[in-house]
Amino acid sequence: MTSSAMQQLYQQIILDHAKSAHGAVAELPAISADAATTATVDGVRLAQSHQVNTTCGDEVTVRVGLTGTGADAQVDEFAWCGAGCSISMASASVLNDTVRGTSVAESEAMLDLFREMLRSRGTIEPDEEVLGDAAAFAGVSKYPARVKCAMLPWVAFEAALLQLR
Amino acid sequence: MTSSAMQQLYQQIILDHAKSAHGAVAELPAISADAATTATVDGVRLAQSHQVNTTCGDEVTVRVGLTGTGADAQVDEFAWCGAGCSISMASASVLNDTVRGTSVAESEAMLDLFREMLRSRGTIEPDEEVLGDAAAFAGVSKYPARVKCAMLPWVAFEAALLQLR
Amino acid sequence: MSTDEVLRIRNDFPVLHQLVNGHPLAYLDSGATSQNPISVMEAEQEYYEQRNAAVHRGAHTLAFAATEVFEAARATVAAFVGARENEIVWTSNATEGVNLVAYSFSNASLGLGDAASARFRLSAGDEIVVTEMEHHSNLIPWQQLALRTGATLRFIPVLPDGTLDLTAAADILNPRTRLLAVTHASNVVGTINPIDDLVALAHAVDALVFLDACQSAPHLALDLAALDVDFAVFSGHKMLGPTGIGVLYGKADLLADMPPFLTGGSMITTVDMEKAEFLAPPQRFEAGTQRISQAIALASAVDYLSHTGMGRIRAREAELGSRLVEGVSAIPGVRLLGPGVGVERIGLAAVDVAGVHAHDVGQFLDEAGIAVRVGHHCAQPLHKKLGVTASTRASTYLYTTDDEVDQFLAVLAEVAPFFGVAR
Amino acid sequence: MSTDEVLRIRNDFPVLHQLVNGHPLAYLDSGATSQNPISVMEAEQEYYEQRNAAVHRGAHTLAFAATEVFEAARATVAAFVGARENEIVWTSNATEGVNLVAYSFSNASLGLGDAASARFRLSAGDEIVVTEMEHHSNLIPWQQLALRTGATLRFIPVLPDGTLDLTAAADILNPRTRLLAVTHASNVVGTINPIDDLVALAHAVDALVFLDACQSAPHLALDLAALDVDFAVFSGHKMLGPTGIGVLYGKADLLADMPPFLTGGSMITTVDMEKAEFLAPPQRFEAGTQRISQAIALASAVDYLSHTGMGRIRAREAELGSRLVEGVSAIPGVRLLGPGVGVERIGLAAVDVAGVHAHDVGQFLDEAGIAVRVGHHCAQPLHKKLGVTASTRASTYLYTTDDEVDQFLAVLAEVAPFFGVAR
Ligand SMILES: Cc1ncc(COP(=O)(O)O)c(C=O)c1O
Ligand SMILES: Cc1ncc(COP(=O)(O)O)c(C=O)c1O
Repeated sequence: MTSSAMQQLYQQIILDHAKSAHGAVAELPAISADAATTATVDGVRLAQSHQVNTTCGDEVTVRVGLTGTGADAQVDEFAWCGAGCSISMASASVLNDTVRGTSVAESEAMLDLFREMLRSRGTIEPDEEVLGDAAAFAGVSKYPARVKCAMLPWVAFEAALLQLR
Repeated sequence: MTSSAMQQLYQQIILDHAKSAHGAVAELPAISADAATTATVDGVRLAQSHQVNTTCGDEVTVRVGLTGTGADAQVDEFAWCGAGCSISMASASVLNDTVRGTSVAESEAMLDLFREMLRSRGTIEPDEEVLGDAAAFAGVSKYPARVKCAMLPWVAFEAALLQLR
Repeated sequence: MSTDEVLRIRNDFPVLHQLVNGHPLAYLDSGATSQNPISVMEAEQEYYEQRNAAVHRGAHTLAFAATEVFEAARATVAAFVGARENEIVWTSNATEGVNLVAYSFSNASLGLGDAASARFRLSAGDEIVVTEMEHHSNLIPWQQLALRTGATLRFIPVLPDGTLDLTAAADILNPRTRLLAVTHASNVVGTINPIDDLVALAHAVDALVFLDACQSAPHLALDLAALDVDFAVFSGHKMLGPTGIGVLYGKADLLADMPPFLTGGSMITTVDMEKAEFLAPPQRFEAGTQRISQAIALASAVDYLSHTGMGRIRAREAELGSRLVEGVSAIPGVRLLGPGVGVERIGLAAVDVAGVHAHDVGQFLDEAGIAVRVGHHCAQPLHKKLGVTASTRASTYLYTTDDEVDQFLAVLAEVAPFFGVAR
Repeated sequence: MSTDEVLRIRNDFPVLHQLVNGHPLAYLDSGATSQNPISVMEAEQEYYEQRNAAVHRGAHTLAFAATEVFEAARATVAAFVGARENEIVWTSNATEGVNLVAYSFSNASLGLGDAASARFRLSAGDEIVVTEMEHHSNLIPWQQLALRTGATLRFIPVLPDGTLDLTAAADILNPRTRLLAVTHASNVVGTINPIDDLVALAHAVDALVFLDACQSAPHLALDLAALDVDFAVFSGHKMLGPTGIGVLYGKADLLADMPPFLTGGSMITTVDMEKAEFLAPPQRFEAGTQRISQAIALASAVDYLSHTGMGRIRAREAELGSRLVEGVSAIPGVRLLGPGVGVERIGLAAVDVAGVHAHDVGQFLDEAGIAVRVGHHCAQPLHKKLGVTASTRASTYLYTTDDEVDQFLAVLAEVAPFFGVAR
């Protein structure tokens, strides 16, 4: 019964990330009292975004801190908290590993690649060199209903970045 | 095209009554200011009922005045006003001719006969001796959608009587 | 559209091929409700036979398939009326769409919703403007909204010829006006209102425009973005779709700021015992299990219409409308309600036969297999204004033949003689 | 019900006979939405092929025929739940029925309606009582009503075993209580609440009782008059009917005194520009063109259920419910939400697989062709109370086989090992 399809979807890397969840914190309180979602602390520009998958109620909050400006800006801080399925939690963990310390330009490029792969309905063979652990989500693209799960933290990351434009 | 079915439904008697409309008045103002629908004037107990056919908007208001009480009570006054199709108007006119001056018991018996005929879907052959002009509505019973039209004034009459019980 | 094409179209509508009182049915009541082509029924059946499941909340294969077709239906309908997907809210019928906006505004007026909802607050001194031509469904909800909030209801009069008094409109719309509710095409007099002019007048005083598109969406190429109305409603059953489905269109930025109307399952993000937070539109306005198969069937109806071509349907119905109007105008003792020959109209005409009640006219026509609507057509104020309490209305659609219109005219001409009405 | 009979019943449901991910579909999500038998689809199609027309306002042959079947449908559904015809109001779904009553009460609170409507006025000091077990649809509309009127919302707690705390209920219901809203059967824990007791408590303090019958009307013989509840709602799509149709039941004398909710066409007697007068129930609450074919299809579904026998369906589902509960209770690491073996329930069980998110459980089951619902099932507060955010729910109906339940149990047992969760 544990079909190979299931093993393809839930690759060991995904299950491992889901369990260890790099960068996850228990709670990320709002950045400010007045519901603003950006702030600058010690020269680091912070932004935060909360995303919910309305199908299943999964939630992820991502906080990013940038130093520098424009495309050269660096992702200096990254933290997330959330509750959800193994795919969304693993994806957040991989996101953490992928974007921490990269430039905004690099992380956005990665985001595009990841999204493209997920939307491909299994037609794009991921480049593991470039995507790293994120390549393990290639199997998800054959499950359109789960693409949202994998994208959830990335969408939160994207939304947070957008606020710092 | 003026099929015999139409002639059966719209018997000449009906068309004539619709045109002359015995007992019709232009207006029947409410019996009292406070929306009460009964009153006693000069020993005559008055009641009034307004009925609307919601399918087509036809309206009939019937006012009756009784002298005496119980089954012996006499329909001493009768007036109606209304706007509607020839069937409902003719029916009100016939009702006027039928119940004016009869006892409540007689008029209720007539009402039952009339209703029974109309609901028979063409199966009851009316007794013209008893029903008089009301027998002309036998054809209506084959048009269930029009039974409401023919019944409208009679229902108003019934409702008015009920208030004087 | 050629006669052959109309006959081909008719083959798709099984209900049209029946005898009524021994005569072939001439269905001239599409203004009340239209008929469904086989493809629409099949779309619905296919849904139930292959993928029926709860949408948006199921994670299994069927649920996902159902969600996909349901949302594809929204995209189809959005494209059909020049809207974006998140501007299309499913309702049961047009009437519910009017109520949705009216209740959302009263909720805002009671302080519900977030800070952005304040723009929809109404109170004494504010004015809501409707026209004397409106269907009850685009009138009573606004009367009730006025009652609930203390706002004043005002109305643009109808001229004796059955058109809107635009001069009066320019006076009536003023900076206190918050909303103008107006029908695109009249379901009684058949004319198309000058929406561009009315939108210009309303927007000049910062009033929102609510369009009743019930009689236009089925009959002409509707582009809501181009019309620049703020809200619009229409019903599936009048455009070859099933009953039980309607559409509310709202500009995205307006819907985003409006408090919810119906609340319950599937329109929330988080709920605790004391309070709930709501999803973005359109889900915010779609509480509980939706009309899934009906939305899918409506999309199929829209496909049928698009495939036939709304421009061609419009042209064909203009022909039928002229035929009707010219025909009835030639019958002695028959009065056409509203503008006569030569005025642009949808395929619809309402008449008064002097001395014969509309119900009797309808009965006489029905006996000949001709189905028309009699009564006030849910527009009592307009009938009153035109000096009648009821009328007889023939209305057409893409499956209507010239012959049917001619039959109607022929039998209509016999009405007055039969009822012994002197001419 | 014998295995043979269940298999015969399944033949009436085309959707059940398909492969999902290479496995025969095991549809265990009837608690979310049920499937339609062929006869229901045919009833709807027959309507569109033979007599589709606007009801209650047409005077032609088709319109009359449509009105007859539409009202016959009301009579069928009324008889099915022990109600009178004028106590049955059509809605789009159960959710809309809850909102109808909540909005009618707020309209009364704003002074709308006639003198008799005053009995429904709510204001600060009045209390509305719900339970922690409610579906969002029987919770949020009451939250919103409280917000609109200033009334206080209170709630009967759920005990750790997933049943209602009746001792607390007796305290909470007090002379300030105006309404108690409670579900008949829970869509999460599957138990049937002691409605008799709750009605007695509520009526003793003159509070009205609003019953959510969504999970009972499809699964047991419902007699609303005998239960003596004041209002009830249920949805067609959960009882073999189509989407887009629901039912509100209200005691005749209550409906008669309530102000309208949705307003528009077909629910009025007379209308002028300033005001409207409204028809008696049920028409007063049915604005605009109704869900005609859906009502007819629901009546057909009810005929199917009645023909099978609600008592027998109830007994069969009790068997399936026990099989589920016994089965899941035997799987290590799987926790059943709510009362366990031996407690009367409908054919439904929600579980939490320790260490595996419900969405992953659902995916794993779906891969094996087993369709279940995962998430909070529109009951976030109850899940929170039971200490989980989501669960996996299997729910049955008359077409469910023992084999399907067994398959579910077998695959469920493999979940924890697959996800590498230590036991
Ligand atoms: C107990 C209960 N109440 C209410 C509802 C809401 O029903 P609907 O979505 O059909 O309005 C449901 C189903 O989702 C339910 O299970
Ligand atoms: C102009 C107009 N507006 C509103 C409506 C109401 O539509 P529905 O009854 O489908 O809500 C109709 C049709 O009855 C109509 O013709």
